[in-house]
Amino acid sequence: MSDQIKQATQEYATRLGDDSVVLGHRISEWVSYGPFLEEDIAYGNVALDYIGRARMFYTYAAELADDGRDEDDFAYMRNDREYRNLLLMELPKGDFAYSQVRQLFADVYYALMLPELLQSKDETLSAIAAKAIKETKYHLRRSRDWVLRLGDGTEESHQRAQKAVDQLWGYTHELFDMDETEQLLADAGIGVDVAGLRDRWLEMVSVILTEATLTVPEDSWAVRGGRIGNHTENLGHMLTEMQIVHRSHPGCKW
Amino acid sequence: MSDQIKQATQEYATRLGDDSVVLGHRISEWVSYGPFLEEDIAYGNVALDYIGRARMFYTYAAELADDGRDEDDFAYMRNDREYRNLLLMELPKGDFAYSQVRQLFADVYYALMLPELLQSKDETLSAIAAKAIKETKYHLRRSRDWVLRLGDGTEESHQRAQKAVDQLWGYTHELFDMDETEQLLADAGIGVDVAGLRDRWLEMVSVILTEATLTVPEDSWAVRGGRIGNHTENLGHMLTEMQIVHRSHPGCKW
Amino acid sequence: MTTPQEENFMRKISAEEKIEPKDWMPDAYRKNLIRQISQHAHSEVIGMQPEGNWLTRAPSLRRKAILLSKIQDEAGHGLYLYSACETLGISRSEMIEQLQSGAAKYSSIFNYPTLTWADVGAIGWLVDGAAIVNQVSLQRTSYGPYSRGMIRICKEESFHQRQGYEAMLALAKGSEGQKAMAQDALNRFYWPALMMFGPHDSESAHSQKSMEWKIKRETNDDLRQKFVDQTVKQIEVLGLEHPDKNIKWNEERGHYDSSDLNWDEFWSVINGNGHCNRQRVEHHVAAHDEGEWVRDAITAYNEKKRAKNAQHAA
Amino acid sequence: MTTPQEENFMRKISAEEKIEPKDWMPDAYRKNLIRQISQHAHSEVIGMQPEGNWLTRAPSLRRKAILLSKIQDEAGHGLYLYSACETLGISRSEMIEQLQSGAAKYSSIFNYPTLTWADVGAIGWLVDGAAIVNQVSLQRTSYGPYSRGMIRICKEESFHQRQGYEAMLALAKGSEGQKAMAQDALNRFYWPALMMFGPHDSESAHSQKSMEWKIKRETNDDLRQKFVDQTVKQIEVLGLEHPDKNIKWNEERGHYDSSDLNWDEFWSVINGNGHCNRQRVEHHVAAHDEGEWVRDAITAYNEKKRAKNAQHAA
Repeated sequence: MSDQIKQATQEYATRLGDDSVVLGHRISEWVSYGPFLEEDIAYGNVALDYIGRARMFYTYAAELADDGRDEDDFAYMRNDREYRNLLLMELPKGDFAYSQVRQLFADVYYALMLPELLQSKDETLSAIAAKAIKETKYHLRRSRDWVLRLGDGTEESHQRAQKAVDQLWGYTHELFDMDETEQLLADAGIGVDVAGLRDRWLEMVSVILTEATLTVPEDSWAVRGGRIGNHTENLGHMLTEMQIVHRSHPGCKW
Repeated sequence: MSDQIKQATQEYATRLGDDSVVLGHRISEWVSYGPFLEEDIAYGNVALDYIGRARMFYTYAAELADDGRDEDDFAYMRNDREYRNLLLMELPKGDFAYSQVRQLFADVYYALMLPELLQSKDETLSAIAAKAIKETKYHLRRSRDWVLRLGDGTEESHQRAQKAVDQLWGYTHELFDMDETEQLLADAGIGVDVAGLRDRWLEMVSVILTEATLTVPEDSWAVRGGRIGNHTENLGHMLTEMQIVHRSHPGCKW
Repeated sequence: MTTPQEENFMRKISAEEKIEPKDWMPDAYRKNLIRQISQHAHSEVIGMQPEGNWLTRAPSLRRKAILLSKIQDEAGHGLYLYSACETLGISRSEMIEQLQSGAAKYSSIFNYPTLTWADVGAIGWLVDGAAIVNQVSLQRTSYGPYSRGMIRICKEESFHQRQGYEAMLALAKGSEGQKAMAQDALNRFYWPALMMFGPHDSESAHSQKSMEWKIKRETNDDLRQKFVDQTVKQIEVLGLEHPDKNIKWNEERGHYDSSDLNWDEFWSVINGNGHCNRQRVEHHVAAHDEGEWVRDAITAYNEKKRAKNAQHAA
Repeated sequence: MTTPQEENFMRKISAEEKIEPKDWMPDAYRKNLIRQISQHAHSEVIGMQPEGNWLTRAPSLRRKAILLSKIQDEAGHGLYLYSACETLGISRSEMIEQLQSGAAKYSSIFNYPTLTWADVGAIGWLVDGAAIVNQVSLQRTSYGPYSRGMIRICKEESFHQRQGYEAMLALAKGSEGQKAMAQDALNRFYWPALMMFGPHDSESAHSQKSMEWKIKRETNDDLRQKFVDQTVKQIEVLGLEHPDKNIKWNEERGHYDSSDLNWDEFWSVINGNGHCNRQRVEHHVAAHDEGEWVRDAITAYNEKKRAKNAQHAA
């Protein structure tokens, strides 16, 4: 592996780890707040999958960085300016409709992106993808079911779901942005060319939203910046909570 | 000053500082969330007064401790097990009625307690009391007005105010507890014998609640423990937020 | 005068046969079981809160995953126990109503706040530990579905206890600050954990009948003694101070002697003076109420589908 | 054809006399002022949010008190400006409606998020600094109440700017981490601060008429140049890198030359692609809606008192 590729791959693994830990954290905020007990369990499951992915991606990033850091240094010792997750993942949990619509957007994204990552020439990334693909099948079945039920449920649930779709739509464009690092890795057969997934994502999401009697929004606005550490104000508050114990006891093992 | 008295006075100043910083922080959470702009300003005023008191009490505690710590070490480098504030102060801001009823309970308490502290043989404590008495007159006028308006306003505001009274009542008993430290200082003419304020507090609060058409609750439950660091789960979350920047940059000046 | 039904019921109890949902049983037996199983279920559910309080602050990803998984298991236990209880003719929504109205109880241990990360370890170790001592004995309880539930739940609880103890060990062997945190958690949770076994046998309202019917198989005090005995060594291994200064091996009894418990505090907390009595129930009510529109949406959606399918079929 | 009223109005404007609420004024003048003053008021109010975002995390008690006090001043400026605007025949609740519906704007600078503590310093220094440059010039605006408002507000804003700069100085002279935080905040807020002066004069929709009526006294580009010039030295004192690599003293012009601004980004943010466009308005709407029952309570209480007093009087 050339130094340039190695460094890019480390950055890439960190990004994917950041996406996973941030979304996993947001999902975990639902535990004991769900609409019924079965849902608390389901949320716990999905959160666990994402925390698991974060650990694998960070461990690989740490291995490539080879500077003595471990997975927890990546998760707990970087601030929001250093985090590289997509903005969609860091938005607050909102109401149940908001979380499920966000989940649908993320799940469809992963359903398309992971099979490509499975083809990566990088064996570690490919192996993580293999595990994650199975999880995502279950996640997508679940979020799709929920969006159908909420969209085509009561007047209230429909309105909440539509509001969530409208509020979240502007954060989905960033999912398909490529920068130099990602282009380099895509060209090298290591990373995924997410720009190429856009149309299929839009098609899949549109089919589900339409079946759910929801309206697919126009592309009237787009917020970007997660991949360069330019986050919304939400991430800082989330990391505050997430990191406080770790940071209050520097250098400790848990 | 004997060592015993000095140590007790330091502990006492810390406790009063903790009460002030915690309540001041809770009030400050209302800024930009008030029901109208004038109220944002008023909340800012009251919060400022409490933060100011905290600074004076902590500075005095630091002076007595004489171990190189300053006001910020007291505020930012102690965790919730080390904080000694009354539980009433740390409860979340809740709705507007909840915050105003809590404020009434605290304001009446200070309206009785500060004139006693003014008589303290300890000149610093007396001087802080002198400044705080004036502030508290304004605070009490304000919280009394609000409780009257909410209690005797609409059906909804009445219900919210009564619920707040009922939810907060069990936290008021602790305000009048004395332990060895406080007894020692009361006997030495330095600290306030808060146990002796209970009846007057109850009378003043009862008059206001009754005028507000609210019911004074029975004393059916009481939660205690703030003065020994046995807090509710709320304080930890509050301090997490309050301390994150300070703790993330050890030893820095701001 | 005992009826033949009663006689048959008591015969099965004596013969260590399980009572099953379809079997005849005395009303008081049924009531007693509903009270106990639903309280157990509610405890699993409410118990998610004090630990959930640290889910977003877990200090490592590994601990976060373990804690997530544990809380999820508890939700699963809650579900399982609600189902077991439903076999006695009460619905889950009735049970939830009773929890929210205060008619049904949950373990008073959850009225104590979790104040530091170490509390998560202490709960796993001591609270789950005490629960297991009780549940192991309940594996032989006379009601079939409850007994089978206990067998299943015990396995997972043992796993949780080991993880809790391991988390405490990491702290106790860690920095000064971590060790202090562990000691503090032990000091706060040790006594309430002992009280989880309930009042002394002489004071226990439901105990005698429960023993006769073999709903309970061992007395509160016997179970508590087991827990006291097993915990001494565990504290030693951690290198922490035992919170009970009077703990002492009694050669004659073959057990540890220990201090009297502060039952005033026990009753005080049960009766509403715990830090979290109101908070736990309010949290449950708030989440349940906020979820109402979601549950309504499912109902509406399912009805639409049913109507559509009926149309297709016609 | 100009009417005598118009003539008289323009005469006052030329003579640098102030227009007062009771004076006749052209409709377009009134409209233009309402737009500008209400936008200014809304900016003060919405501006409380990005700074309020750090109120609970301020790293020292002193900074917390300063920030509280500053935000309070902004609320005060908002109030003061709403009152000035009300003299033009629009009510505060109408203005709030326009803000919430998006019909009225606020300064686009507040659509940028505050990501670190240093952003609070940068806002005080750069954003309030840019505002002052503008407001100093507006002290001579032709509408009396607005002009007097500006004189009063300028004093407090200068104070805020000094405090903001002082907070930046503490960071810039602090640890590596603090200094990096300060540089980062400067890098992010410098360009949006320059854009606060609005588009180039050639592109500015409202500028020409506003200049004629002496609502505005200096052009966007002139004001911006003043700010650019004064900021160079301030950045030097901080010991930070200037975000504009092309900044260069132009002896001939007696001003600094600087890079072209990225107006695409400016328009993009204004048109909804800022990080916080939706958030700021939603926050305002949510607080306002949540406050409805409180406002209703006051109305009900006052009516009861009035009825009671009327009874007493009768």
